[in-house]
Amino acid sequence: MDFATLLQVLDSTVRLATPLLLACLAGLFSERSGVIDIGLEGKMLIAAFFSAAIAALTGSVWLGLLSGIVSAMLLSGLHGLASITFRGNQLISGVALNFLAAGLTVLIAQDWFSQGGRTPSLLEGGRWAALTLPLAETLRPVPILGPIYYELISGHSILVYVAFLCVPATWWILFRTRFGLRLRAVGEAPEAVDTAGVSVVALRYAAIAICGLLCGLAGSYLATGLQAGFVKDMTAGRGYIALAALIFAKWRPWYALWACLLFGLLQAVALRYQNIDLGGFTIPVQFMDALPYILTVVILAGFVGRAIPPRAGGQPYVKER
Amino acid sequence: DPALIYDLGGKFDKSFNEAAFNGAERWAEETGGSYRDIELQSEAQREQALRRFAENGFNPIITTGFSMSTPISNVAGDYPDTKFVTIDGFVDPEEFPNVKSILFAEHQGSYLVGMMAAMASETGTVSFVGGMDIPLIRTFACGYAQGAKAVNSDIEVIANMTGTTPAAWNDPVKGSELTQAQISQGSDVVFAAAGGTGIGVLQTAADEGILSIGVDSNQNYLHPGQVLTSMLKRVDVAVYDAMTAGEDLETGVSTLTLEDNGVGYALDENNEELVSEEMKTAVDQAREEIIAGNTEVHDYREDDSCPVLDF
Amino acid sequence: MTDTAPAIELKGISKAFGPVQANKDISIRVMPGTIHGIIGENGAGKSTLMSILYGFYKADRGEIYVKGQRTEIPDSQAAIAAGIGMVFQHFKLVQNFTVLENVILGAEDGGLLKPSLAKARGVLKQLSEEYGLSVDPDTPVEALSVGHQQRVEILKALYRQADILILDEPTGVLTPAEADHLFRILDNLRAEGKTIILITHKLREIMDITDTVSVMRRGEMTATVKTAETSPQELAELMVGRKVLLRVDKEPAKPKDAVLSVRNLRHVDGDGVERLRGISFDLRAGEILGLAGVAGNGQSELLEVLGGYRDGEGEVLLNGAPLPLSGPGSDGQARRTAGIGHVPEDRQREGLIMPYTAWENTVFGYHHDPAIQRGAFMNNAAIKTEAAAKMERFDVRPPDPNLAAKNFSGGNQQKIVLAREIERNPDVLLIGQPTRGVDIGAIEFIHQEIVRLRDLGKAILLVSVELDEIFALSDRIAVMFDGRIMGERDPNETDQRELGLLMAGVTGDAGEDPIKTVDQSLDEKEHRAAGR
Amino acid sequence: MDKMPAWADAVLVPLISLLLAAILSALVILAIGENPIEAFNLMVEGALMRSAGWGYTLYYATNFIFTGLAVSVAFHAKLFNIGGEGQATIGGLGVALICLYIPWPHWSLALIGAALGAAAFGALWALIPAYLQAKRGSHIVITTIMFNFIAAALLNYVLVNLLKPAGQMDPASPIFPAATHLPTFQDMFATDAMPLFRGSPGNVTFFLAILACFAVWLLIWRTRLGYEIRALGHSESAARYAGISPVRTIVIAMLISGGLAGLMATNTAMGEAERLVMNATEGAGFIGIAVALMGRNHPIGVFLAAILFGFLYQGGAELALWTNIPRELIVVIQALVILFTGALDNMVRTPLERVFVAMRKERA
Ligand SMILES: Nc1ncnc2c1ncn2[C@@H]1O[C@H](COP(=O)(O)OP(=O)(O)OP(=O)(O)O)[C@@H](O)[C@H]1O
Ligand SMILES: Nc1ncnc2c1ncn2[C@@H]1O[C@H](COP(=O)(O)OP(=O)(O)OP(=O)(O)O)[C@@H](O)[C@H]1O
Ligand SMILES: [Mg+2]
Ligand SMILES: [Mg+2]
Repeated sequence: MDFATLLQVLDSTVRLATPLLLACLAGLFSERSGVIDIGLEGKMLIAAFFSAAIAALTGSVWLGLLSGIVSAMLLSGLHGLASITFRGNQLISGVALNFLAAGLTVLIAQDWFSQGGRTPSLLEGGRWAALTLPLAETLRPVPILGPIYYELISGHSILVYVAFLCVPATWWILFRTRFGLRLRAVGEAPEAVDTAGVSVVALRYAAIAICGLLCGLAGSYLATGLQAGFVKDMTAGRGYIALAALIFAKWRPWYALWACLLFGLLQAVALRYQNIDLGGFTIPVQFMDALPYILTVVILAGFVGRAIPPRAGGQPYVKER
Repeated sequence: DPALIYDLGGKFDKSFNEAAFNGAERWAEETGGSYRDIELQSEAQREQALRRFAENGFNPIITTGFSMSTPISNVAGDYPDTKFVTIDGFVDPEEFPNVKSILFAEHQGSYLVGMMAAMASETGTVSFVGGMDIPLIRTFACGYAQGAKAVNSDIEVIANMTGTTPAAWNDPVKGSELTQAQISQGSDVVFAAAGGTGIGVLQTAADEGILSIGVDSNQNYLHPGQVLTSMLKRVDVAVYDAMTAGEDLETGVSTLTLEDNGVGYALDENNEELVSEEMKTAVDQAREEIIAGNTEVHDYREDDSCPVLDF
Repeated sequence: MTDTAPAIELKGISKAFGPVQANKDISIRVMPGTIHGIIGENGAGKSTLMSILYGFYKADRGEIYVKGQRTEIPDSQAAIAAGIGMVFQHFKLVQNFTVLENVILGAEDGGLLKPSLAKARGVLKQLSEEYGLSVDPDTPVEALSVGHQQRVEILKALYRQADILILDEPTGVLTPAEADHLFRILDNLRAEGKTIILITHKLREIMDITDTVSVMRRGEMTATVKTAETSPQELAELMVGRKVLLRVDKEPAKPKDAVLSVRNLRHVDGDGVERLRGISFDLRAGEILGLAGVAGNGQSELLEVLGGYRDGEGEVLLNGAPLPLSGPGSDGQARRTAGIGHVPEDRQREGLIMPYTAWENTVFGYHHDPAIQRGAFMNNAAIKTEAAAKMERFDVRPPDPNLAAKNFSGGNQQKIVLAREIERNPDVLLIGQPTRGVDIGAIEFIHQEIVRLRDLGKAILLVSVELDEIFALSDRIAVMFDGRIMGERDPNETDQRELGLLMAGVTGDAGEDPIKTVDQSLDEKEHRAAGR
Repeated sequence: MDKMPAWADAVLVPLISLLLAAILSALVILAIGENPIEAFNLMVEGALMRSAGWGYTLYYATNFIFTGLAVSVAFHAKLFNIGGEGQATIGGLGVALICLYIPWPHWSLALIGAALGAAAFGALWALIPAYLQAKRGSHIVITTIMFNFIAAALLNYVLVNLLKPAGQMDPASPIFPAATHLPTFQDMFATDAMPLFRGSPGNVTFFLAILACFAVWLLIWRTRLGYEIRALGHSESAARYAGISPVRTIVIAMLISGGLAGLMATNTAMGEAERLVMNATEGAGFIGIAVALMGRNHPIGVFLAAILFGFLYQGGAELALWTNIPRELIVVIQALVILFTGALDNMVRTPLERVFVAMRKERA
């Protein structure tokens, strides 16, 4: 593989890792607070739809983003209602929300646009434009570093940079602020938080709201950054891969970055090469497709370092039986 | 009344199914007739839709996509008075006399756009993004490569397929990534024969400033001035003709070729700047040659191989 | 001083959990600068009442006055603001947080952690000097011993400047020496003018340290008296509602050969901590061997290894034949087949399947018995008939085999477990906490059944946190500390004091200061725990 | 005392939840500008008023019975198996191999063979998640989700590279030999005078599903294994105390669960398509969750809930055929049913419990 190709693959890794990263951090906030979220997929999907739909109707990608975020946060709220307020099963709620998003997006898309469950293709203004970072052109001729800066680092849409900035931000919030301390505590021992005079419910709703926000960004990036419009089921399992990355990352922000980049790379490679020939032995593309899932199972099995989830994860906080 | 069943890609795929829809609309407009249509969403629905339409007296029942041929052969015997049409599919006419199979000479049309691609290319590399990896799509790719090589025997033709399952018809993200990869390999004209996936291909080509070639429908309007042309597959004509013939539709197998304008390339105000006189002359001449039988375009399906391209 | 307002006054507090009335119209006053004791049987509603005061639960009815002011306490925040701190029976700590993080949680000053942590570090240092509450602020809580975890809880309350401190059964998990240390701290706090409410089951503690004491029974407050004006006997009577006689009539044991021989038994738990460190003893037919010890020193694990609940290493012979201690044939069913019955310590978590009916529970663990099968299926009709008979004999009320186990009261649940295990006539019966949370009447019955089984020539190994019970039933007493048997005593030739020292890991060498030794051995224990 | 009588728990709560889901669905239909009552009539008309409609309804129901039972058997052991989808996918592979490579003399024998193959393959696919859960505590929800994706990739590979006949376009196995084709309801019940179930895919596996219901009932409430599975589900600590090996029981329960999910493939691959196609499961594994939740994990409940969902599916297909309501409406309804009967259960239950406690207090 020559340098240019390598750059191309890495470039596409960055693009493909971005929605994963946003969703993964979304899951991180939620699960760190003790609310398991297998509904990342659904939230991304609904955000993708609304950001594309509103962007198509108004021509403004920013309005699209806003409505994507709002819609994802609404789904988050529903998840909160089920799993925090009514102390239902968080897994079941997540499954239900994924279906809800899968159905509603097509239903509404069909009702609004009659294009078989997709939105019209977005034009300029309805999509995130690529940003050219300062000096990109100037530095381009510099050997090695120039192309890296020009091809790999510059030239993405703003959400990509936002996503990557979210990593240190998440770390800082989690480990350097009061909110972070409480958030981590509520996912480990909600009764300790409660008896310390802090509302478990409010904390968890806050976490879930952040989760919705980040899923909104992820969805918006999918439909209006990576693509130019919404198509049915366009998240295509990314929510689950994000979940897998979260486990891979042991619920930590920096690890999440590496996990998402790894899974992004796997996707980039699988996209680019149908079957990979390793001299006499061919890796079928289906194997590459399945690799993130296989890796997750291996991690879960504890063969590569054990992932210990937040202790109170998945359990509703019940004081009175 | 006639009925129309779209394949999983959906009515508005801007390509194959949409061409069928356009044909039906034209028929409805011109004759004032009405028809019923449905977009399939699941495998089990295929037979069900055929049966329900047949039971309710719709005739003929027109279907798009090769996946419908198996269900049609399951159903056709039960409704001998109903005529079924499978576009892109093949059902044995001996066994089921009430079925019409419509096929296209995709290799011929692809040959023409391949020539145009080679003439438009400045880098000497052109590329192809296919949908699902099936012989039909390989036929497109092979025709395209033959056309390109006919213009410039040194030209590099890159061909990639999106996937091996029907999901490959609807994966614009992957289409876009494949296009990026091809651009990095030097391609400056990309031909997408990939259904909904092609939207992503054309989009990326436009974003990255290279030329693209649409498929099935006229897709020139999607990115005016950036789509070199579209390889037309006149599904709309097939549907229009079938609807017009109505219950008297002649069954059997027919293949639509360059000769009967079943395939071709699109020229309109959106790409007139891009298609030079010289290009047009060359392509039209090649068309005549093919029709006349002087130029032989190899059909991949004949022997599952392509003389100028490895898959 | 009589005109000062009470630090705490509760008026007419009621609280129901679904159908269970945990508190009924309770009123209580606690004067500032005093230690007020609350006693009552299990389930009497003590914890519930205090949790209401701390805003953890919301009362259905009733009013709370703090320092004379009517105060609404809808949540713990309000309680903290009113100067109330609480150390719960089950600690409320974040296990993987450091001591410091646990202390500031909820009491941070401002959005960023750094200043809070720095400030807390200083305050903790000062508090530990003032009250002798030393803990390393940077150790994760999960690496601390129970005693030290409790200190963290107290520090949490003091850090929030609580002047009213509630402690719910603080000594249940402590050795006598640790308890003494705690009481010295409480004394100090009282001297500072703080008000303390102390929940305990131990009459001795009440008599030793409190100024006033309230007694609860079945959700009601039955009396509040000055400690100086009452006696343990009177309190016990108030607690259970009738005269108490904790004496079991039994013949001296006539032990025969050893049925169960345990040699050098070891057990390492899931966290890698060695819970049993070489246990050896013989259990003879026709005797009751009582195992005393502070909770957490390996008694439970010993029962569970013998009962097949956990794996172990070492040698165990049943009637001369070795028992597998891990791998196939070492589970609870194999033990039962071999003739070892097991009444677990926690009937609700282990002994019973709560949603199962009583009849289903009467074969639990014996459900592979060929006698209750009909072909490939279980012979439910036969099991039901049999269950009804067992329930009759053990006076389970109501005697309805179709009722789910969760719908029986604690005492009756225990009878179902005992009926199941005793009626099988095992050679060896392992019994953990036979009367925990069981009323006096049932206790007598259960004790008689245990003795009757002994007199039938069965071997019985008894674990109980109630020293009184150990004394009343055992023919021999072994004391466990930190996974070892510290010594064995004849109940007629020892007393609670001596056992208490053994339980603290002190073998009784005259020269040593018992308390220091305890602290040392605890530190050692902690280091091991922290090192894993 | 229980807070609520058993009948209320088993019937009243799911019924109210269902009602809420129905009301919300009606609102959704209104919102997209269609008439919910007409839509409902159309669904009933298409799914229940014609024998062919029933043929479809029962065909779908057969799938859902299998997956519903699969989910509920796992639920009894407190395992949340959302891998029904993958297990059914791999079950299909079992069916295909057995039908294609063994020369069966008669469909009945083929059905037995294929059912065994489907169950074995499905069980095998559940084995790894089960083992990892039991031995290493890997969360079974996550592992089964992952295995759904892995199954899809595996089937994709097998169909495209190994099973697909040369020259065939769609990724599907060859048609199974005629001797393995199962009798449909039409074959069984239609006469010349009464052409019942014409063309509908309902087939003899429906009776296999009923048999499975009965077998699961026997298993759960009449056998030692069922006793142990339920005990483990209620309390792992108690189960271990009683010498019930959690590892063994988890693995067996999941094997049974996976086997039941796998059995679904006899219906789709053998009964309907008569070949193995990609994505034949079409989400039935997930619908099993809704079915099990609604059916309160009891085979009778599962059976009834499966029929309900079969009706929804067939009715939804009819809607898509004759109106502009996309079939995704069914996905929305399904989501609402899962949401209300599963996640928002307490929203319905808690007020009801209060009513019952209050009523009891009054009587006392
Ligand atoms: N969270 C809860 N939900 C339902 N019932 C509860 C809850 N907490 C306590 N109860 C019930 O309320 C009653 C009183 O319990 P409480 O814990 O107050 O007793 P206690 O006096 O502290 O007992 P112990 O000495 O065992 O600690 C018991 O019957 C108990 O089962
Ligand atoms: N968690 C619970 N769930 C449902 N019902 C309960 C629960 N706890 C207690 N009950 C009901 O409350 C009644 C009283 O229970 P409790 O355990 O307080 O009895 P008790 O009076 O202490 O009797 P005992 O002395 O036998 O323990 C029981 O009959 C039981 O039906
Ligand atoms: Mg208590
Ligand atoms: Mg009790």
